[in-house]
Amino acid sequence: QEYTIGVSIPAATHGWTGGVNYHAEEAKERLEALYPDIEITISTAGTPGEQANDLEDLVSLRNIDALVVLPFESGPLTDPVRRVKESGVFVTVVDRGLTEEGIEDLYVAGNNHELGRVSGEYIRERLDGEGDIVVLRGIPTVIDDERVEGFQEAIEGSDVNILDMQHANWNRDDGFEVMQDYLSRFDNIDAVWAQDDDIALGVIEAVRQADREDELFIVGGAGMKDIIKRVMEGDELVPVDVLYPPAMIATAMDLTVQHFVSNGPVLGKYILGSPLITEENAEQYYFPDSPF
Amino acid sequence: MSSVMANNKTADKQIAKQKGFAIDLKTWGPFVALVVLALLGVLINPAFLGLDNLSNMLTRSAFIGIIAIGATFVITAGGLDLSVGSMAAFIAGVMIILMNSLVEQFGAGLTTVLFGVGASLLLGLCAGFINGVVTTKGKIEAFIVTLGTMGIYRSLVTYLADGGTLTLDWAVRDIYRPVYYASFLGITIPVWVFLAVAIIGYILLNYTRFGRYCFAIGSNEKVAEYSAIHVDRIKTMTYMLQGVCVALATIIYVPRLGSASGATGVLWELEAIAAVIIGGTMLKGGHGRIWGTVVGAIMLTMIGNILNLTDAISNYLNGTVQGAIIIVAVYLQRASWRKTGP
Amino acid sequence: MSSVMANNKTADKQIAKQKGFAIDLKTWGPFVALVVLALLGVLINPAFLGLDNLSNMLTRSAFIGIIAIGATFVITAGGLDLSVGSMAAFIAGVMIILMNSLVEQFGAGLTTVLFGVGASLLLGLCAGFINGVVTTKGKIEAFIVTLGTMGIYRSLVTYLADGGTLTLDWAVRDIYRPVYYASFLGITIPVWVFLAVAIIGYILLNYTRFGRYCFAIGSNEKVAEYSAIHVDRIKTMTYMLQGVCVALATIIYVPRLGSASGATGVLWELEAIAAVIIGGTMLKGGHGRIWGTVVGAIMLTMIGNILNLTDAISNYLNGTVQGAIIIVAVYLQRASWRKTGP
Amino acid sequence: MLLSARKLCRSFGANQVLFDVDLDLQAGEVHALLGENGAGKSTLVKILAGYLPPTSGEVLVDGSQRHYRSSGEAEADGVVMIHQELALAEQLSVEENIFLGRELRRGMFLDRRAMREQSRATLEELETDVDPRARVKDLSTSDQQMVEIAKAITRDVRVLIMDEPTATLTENEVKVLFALINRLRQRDVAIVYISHKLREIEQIADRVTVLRDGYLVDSGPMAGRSKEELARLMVGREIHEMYPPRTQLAADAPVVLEARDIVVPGAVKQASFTLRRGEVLGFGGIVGAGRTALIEAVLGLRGKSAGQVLRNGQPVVLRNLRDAVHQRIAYLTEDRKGKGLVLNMDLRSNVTLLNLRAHCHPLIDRRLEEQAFQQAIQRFDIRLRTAVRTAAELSGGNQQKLLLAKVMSIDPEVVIINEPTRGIDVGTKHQIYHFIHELTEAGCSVILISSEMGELIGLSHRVAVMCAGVLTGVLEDEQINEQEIMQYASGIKGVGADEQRYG
Ligand SMILES: Nc1ncnc2c1ncn2[C@@H]1O[C@H](COP(=O)(O)OP(=O)(O)OP(=O)(O)O)[C@@H](O)[C@H]1O
Ligand SMILES: Nc1ncnc2c1ncn2[C@@H]1O[C@H](COP(=O)(O)OP(=O)(O)OP(=O)(O)O)[C@@H](O)[C@H]1O
Ligand SMILES: [Mg+2]
Ligand SMILES: [Mg+2]
Repeated sequence: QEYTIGVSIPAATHGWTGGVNYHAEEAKERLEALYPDIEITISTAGTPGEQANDLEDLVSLRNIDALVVLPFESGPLTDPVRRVKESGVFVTVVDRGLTEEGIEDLYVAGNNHELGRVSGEYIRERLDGEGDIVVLRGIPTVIDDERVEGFQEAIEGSDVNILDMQHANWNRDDGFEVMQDYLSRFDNIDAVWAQDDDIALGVIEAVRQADREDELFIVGGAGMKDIIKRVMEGDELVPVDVLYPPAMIATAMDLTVQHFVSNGPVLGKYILGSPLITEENAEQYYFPDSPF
Repeated sequence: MSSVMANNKTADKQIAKQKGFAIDLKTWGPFVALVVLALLGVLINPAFLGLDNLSNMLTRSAFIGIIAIGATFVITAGGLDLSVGSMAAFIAGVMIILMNSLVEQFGAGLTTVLFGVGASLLLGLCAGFINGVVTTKGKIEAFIVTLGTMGIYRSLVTYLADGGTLTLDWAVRDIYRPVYYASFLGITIPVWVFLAVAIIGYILLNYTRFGRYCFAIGSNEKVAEYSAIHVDRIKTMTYMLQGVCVALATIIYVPRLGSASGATGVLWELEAIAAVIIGGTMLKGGHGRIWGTVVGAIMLTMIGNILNLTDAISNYLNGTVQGAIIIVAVYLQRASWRKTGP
Repeated sequence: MSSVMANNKTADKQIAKQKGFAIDLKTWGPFVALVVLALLGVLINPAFLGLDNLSNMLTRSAFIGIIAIGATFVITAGGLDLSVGSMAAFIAGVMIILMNSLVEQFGAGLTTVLFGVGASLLLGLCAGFINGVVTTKGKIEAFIVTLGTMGIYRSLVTYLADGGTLTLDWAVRDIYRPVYYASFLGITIPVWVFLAVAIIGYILLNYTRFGRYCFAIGSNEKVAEYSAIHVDRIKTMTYMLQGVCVALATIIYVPRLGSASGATGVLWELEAIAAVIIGGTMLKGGHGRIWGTVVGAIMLTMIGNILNLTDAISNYLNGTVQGAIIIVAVYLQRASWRKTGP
Repeated sequence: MLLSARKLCRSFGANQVLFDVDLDLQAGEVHALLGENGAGKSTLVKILAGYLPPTSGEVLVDGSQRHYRSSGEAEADGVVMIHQELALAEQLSVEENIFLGRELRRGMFLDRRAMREQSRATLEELETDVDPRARVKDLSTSDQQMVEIAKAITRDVRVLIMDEPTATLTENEVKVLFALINRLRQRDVAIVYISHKLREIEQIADRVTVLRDGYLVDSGPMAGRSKEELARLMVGREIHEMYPPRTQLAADAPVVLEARDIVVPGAVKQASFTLRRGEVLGFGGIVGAGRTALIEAVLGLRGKSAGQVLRNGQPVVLRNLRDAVHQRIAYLTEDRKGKGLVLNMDLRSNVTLLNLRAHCHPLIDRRLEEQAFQQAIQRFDIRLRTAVRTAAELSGGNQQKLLLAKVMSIDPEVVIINEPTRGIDVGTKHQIYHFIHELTEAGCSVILISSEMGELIGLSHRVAVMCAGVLTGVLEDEQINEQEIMQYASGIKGVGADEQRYG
């Protein structure tokens, strides 16, 4: 019997989603080659509304048997995913959980709260619980919120002082500009939490320009190869990274395919951690061929 | 002497006949482009013609369509509104907050929803009024004013949502849900609303003084003023109408996704303006066509739908195909009537 | 009728002239607004006046500024170009790929960089040419054409980058880096380029036939045609000029972060157009001011800068403040010269 | 006294253009307002109709003082004005323009049928063929003028101000207009009539008021005044010899321009003509006969489906006006506002726009431009009574002169002028005729398209006449008279006459 699996992901509008796109395409090729009976179709959306459109189209035009969805945003896509589920499709949700429980058959979760917490703990530890830091946030969404929340919890009770937080929209240029302004505004910065590796790249350039590399260190997030390489090489400026792997989409696709080709059903929850990447373990997270 | 008149008249008639033909194709241009596009869809995948798919597509196009109908008025009267997308997000946000808070008082019933709907319309009206008044009384270019309010509404909704998402109470959502998903006579409610707005818009634009004044103002503000038309008032009214259209679109949007955030309605303004222009309205004002706009909106949705029909094209290239189709579609419809000219 | 309108206006102006400085204020309006904004900046945080900060700000404004100078020509001649942001991303992408592949042949030397720069200019020229020809020969509204090419370039760069980011070879980057970061006489290279482009643009617009023709075409295409002006050719040339400006902006942008992706240059088109209009150019064409555009671009960057210098305002409300400041700034400069009327 | 003005003054900036002007209008009279270009006629009537406020002085209607803040208020008093510069919304249809601002309604909705009926009736009264549904921008200027008139007379009018209504009309249309004016006069409507055509004034005016440089120089009944006297009052000097003698053509004068079998779809059928060195070739015909279409097709401004153009005997391809300019052919359009001048540009730039190359080396030399402009002012007698910034601020006649200056800036060998004296006062007209004479004396050739019979007869060596797209004939010597031209223009005589009558 043949199965069609629909994959719905956000369009590659910044580094991390770009990585998601890459891994999805790669998994598609790999799985289709492996299982001739499986057909995978990927659609990308630029907004939550578009993604809801894509879900409808996957059902009505492609007659999918399973859906792997990485929701643009949890709230808006809960109902559209539920409708897909109601039409009898096997549903795998990736990364951002729906706001209603029990819709999905399979949940492959990233953990944004965890990413924030791990980052916060590292900074707290590294600064010995005392110092001035700045935070560059992402696009104002739930993901950003959860990360910041986790971060704040981790540094709570210490003397780590957040000088200011601004949105840098997970974008290099914004990261660069916001950091430039932080550097002219604050005479002393001990650490930067950039939250995302795209932002971190911009921050690095701004710090380099101001010649203040020796004064501070930067913690990004996600696991972009450029940053991991720096970590691997023992860069003082970027001593660690916190993983939030875009490859989770591939994991989810693998598991979904397993559900159809293996004997037993694959159901439940697969939570991926957000481990700290350090000089010692960086090598195992380094994929030089990935675009991310 | 009388033979001269006769001569001239025949000449005129011939010219008129040619013109008549040209105008027909000019009017039908967008429809022709739509049909070509639909054929393309069927060729790529017969599922395109499935009832479900057609219904989904029309229902989707309702948001942009309704907003674009408002934009037709604004643009016809020589204005521009870039704020519609974020206005929609803002209205959706306020609506959700309001309904959520009313649940305690009125329960998750019709009253709550009606309050939400009312607030939405009122908000749209006010937002449009502000755009209009600042543009006309402040004598600031519409581009700047609405670019400003675009930023303002977008950030306000982010603020209201505290950076996250505002989600409608589940109970309310259940009774509100049919507004997007239910059908009447086999046609979904949003499509009915779209149709109603289009018909009202058509009548308003072509059969009332207001519509006529929009044309006159867009064509030449000074002449309009000399004809004792309250230019500022009419222009403000077009923005208010636009606001109401945005509110209507939001009212049928909210039950679909049941939430609002900073990402709601991003780029709707460009889509709406594109729909208007694809439909044959001129960006410089003075000429507007409601049916053209309707077709334009459907065409835009259809392009997205067609791209979902096939895997032949890399997802990364969606934008390329989309852009090319828009340009070619407009070219085809322009060309089809130009050929008949002299 | 328009003569009557003009009557009133000149009357105002002349009366104002008697009082002393109306026309001056019209010209200086954007500068006044800039100064007010700068004062606000100093009040909020004295660090604003730091040499580093001023230099950073000016350097940053160079991209948008250079692009906006090109846009001034396009808009003056009655056109519009929405594709500049994604064109920049696309050019940056191709440039990076090219330079990376040339490293093998030529090594990471000046040759490689020069090839990249040359390719960038060529690409900008071609992209502008395409926009221009499709608009003029295809007789399609500029809004549609450039909306289409905007989608096309954006998706092409995403495709080239395989959804990710294109990163410049580290070795090349090291020798290319000074183009953004180095200074000459205490002023960074991008600012010098900005200044040069502004001066050339000023001369081109005000002291050459090309510039004069842009004004004429933007005012009345028919008159231009009857004045033996090749309207289509000049309009196409404005788009090509815009393309070259985008290429120049890209050339100084790439060494900044050494990368390009689908997210590069998003919304630059709106910023560029806003800069042009803040500077006093009219969106309908026929009137353009290079210095106004320069000030507009700096003003936009300054607003962002000021917002980064304070935490008095919730981050979520940045957009609100930004929008409000833009509207008020334009209002002030418009008002400052209107006040002197009767 | 229906309407009177007392001591009206008006300044633009530091320059006063009206000085203590009085005017009295009685019901049922036609009051002619005369004056040179720039004398202040349009300014005066704009004040009366509420488009401009006076600097000082007052306007009385029915004896009580009025301070109009907008034209709408004046219209409520029954004071309606037909602008010298057309005030129509170009993209709207004729009927939409006629009823703009006071649409008829049934309930909430427009009563389109009633409006169309009434527009049609009014247009019929004006005996014009204009289709009420046609877009105004597709109409010829004369048809637009008729629409403008129709728009005015459908209002409740007690005082009708007409600012050069006949500048773009044909003789026939003028007759119709005069019949209409007579009917209005019987209905006790007061009419202010501005025109530079003294023959018309003689025919229709009851009283005249003459302005010179903003001062009222004479006012009184028309009876007992002659054209010549009026001309003298306006210009301040005697005008003899309206038309200069024709340049003697050498028998072997070479053909400098030839058009063969030009066909313009929908406008011109197979027309051919030749133009010789030193010659004035007139083009006659009623408006819409296709003269403009033919000439513009020759110049590459419109598409033609067949035909050939020869310059000095050599076939040339003129794809656009620049090609024509390279061939030293200059063209003055009949539509000075829509095609001639960039209204919101300053005067200098307008004058040099066509020949900007000559003022560049390689940058535009503002001083050279200024020089060229000063020369133009001299040569074409442009009167600048106020500090004018843009072309839109010039009086109608001075705009025409500015346009002439622009066109002549390329130093042409062949000059094609389309309605050159539209809206121009007698004195200047006289100058322009002499200017044409100078051109031909200097070896240039002129094509003169004109709806003014006198001009054609007085200046042309030959007159080509067109009728409904057919060039019916080219008249020479004693053939050139009013009757003959009319017969060719109406297709009674000449090529294709039969086919037209019976075909
Ligand atoms: N808005 C204005 N600004 C400056 N000067 C003006 C303005 N309007 C008119 N003028 C000047 O006022 C004078 C009178 O102009 P007006 O239009 O009344 O002349 P006119 O008698 O109607 O001439 P014509 O016969 O050429 O139409 C002219 O010198 C003109 O340049
Ligand atoms: N833009 C147009 N579209 C369609 N028909 C036109 C257009 N312009 C002119 N015509 C038609 O072409 C014919 C010739 O018009 P044209 O303006 O050349 O006449 P003309 O004899 O030159 O008049 P005038 O005396 O005003 O110069 C007319 O029948 C007119 O209706
Ligand atoms: Mg006048
Ligand atoms: Mg004509």
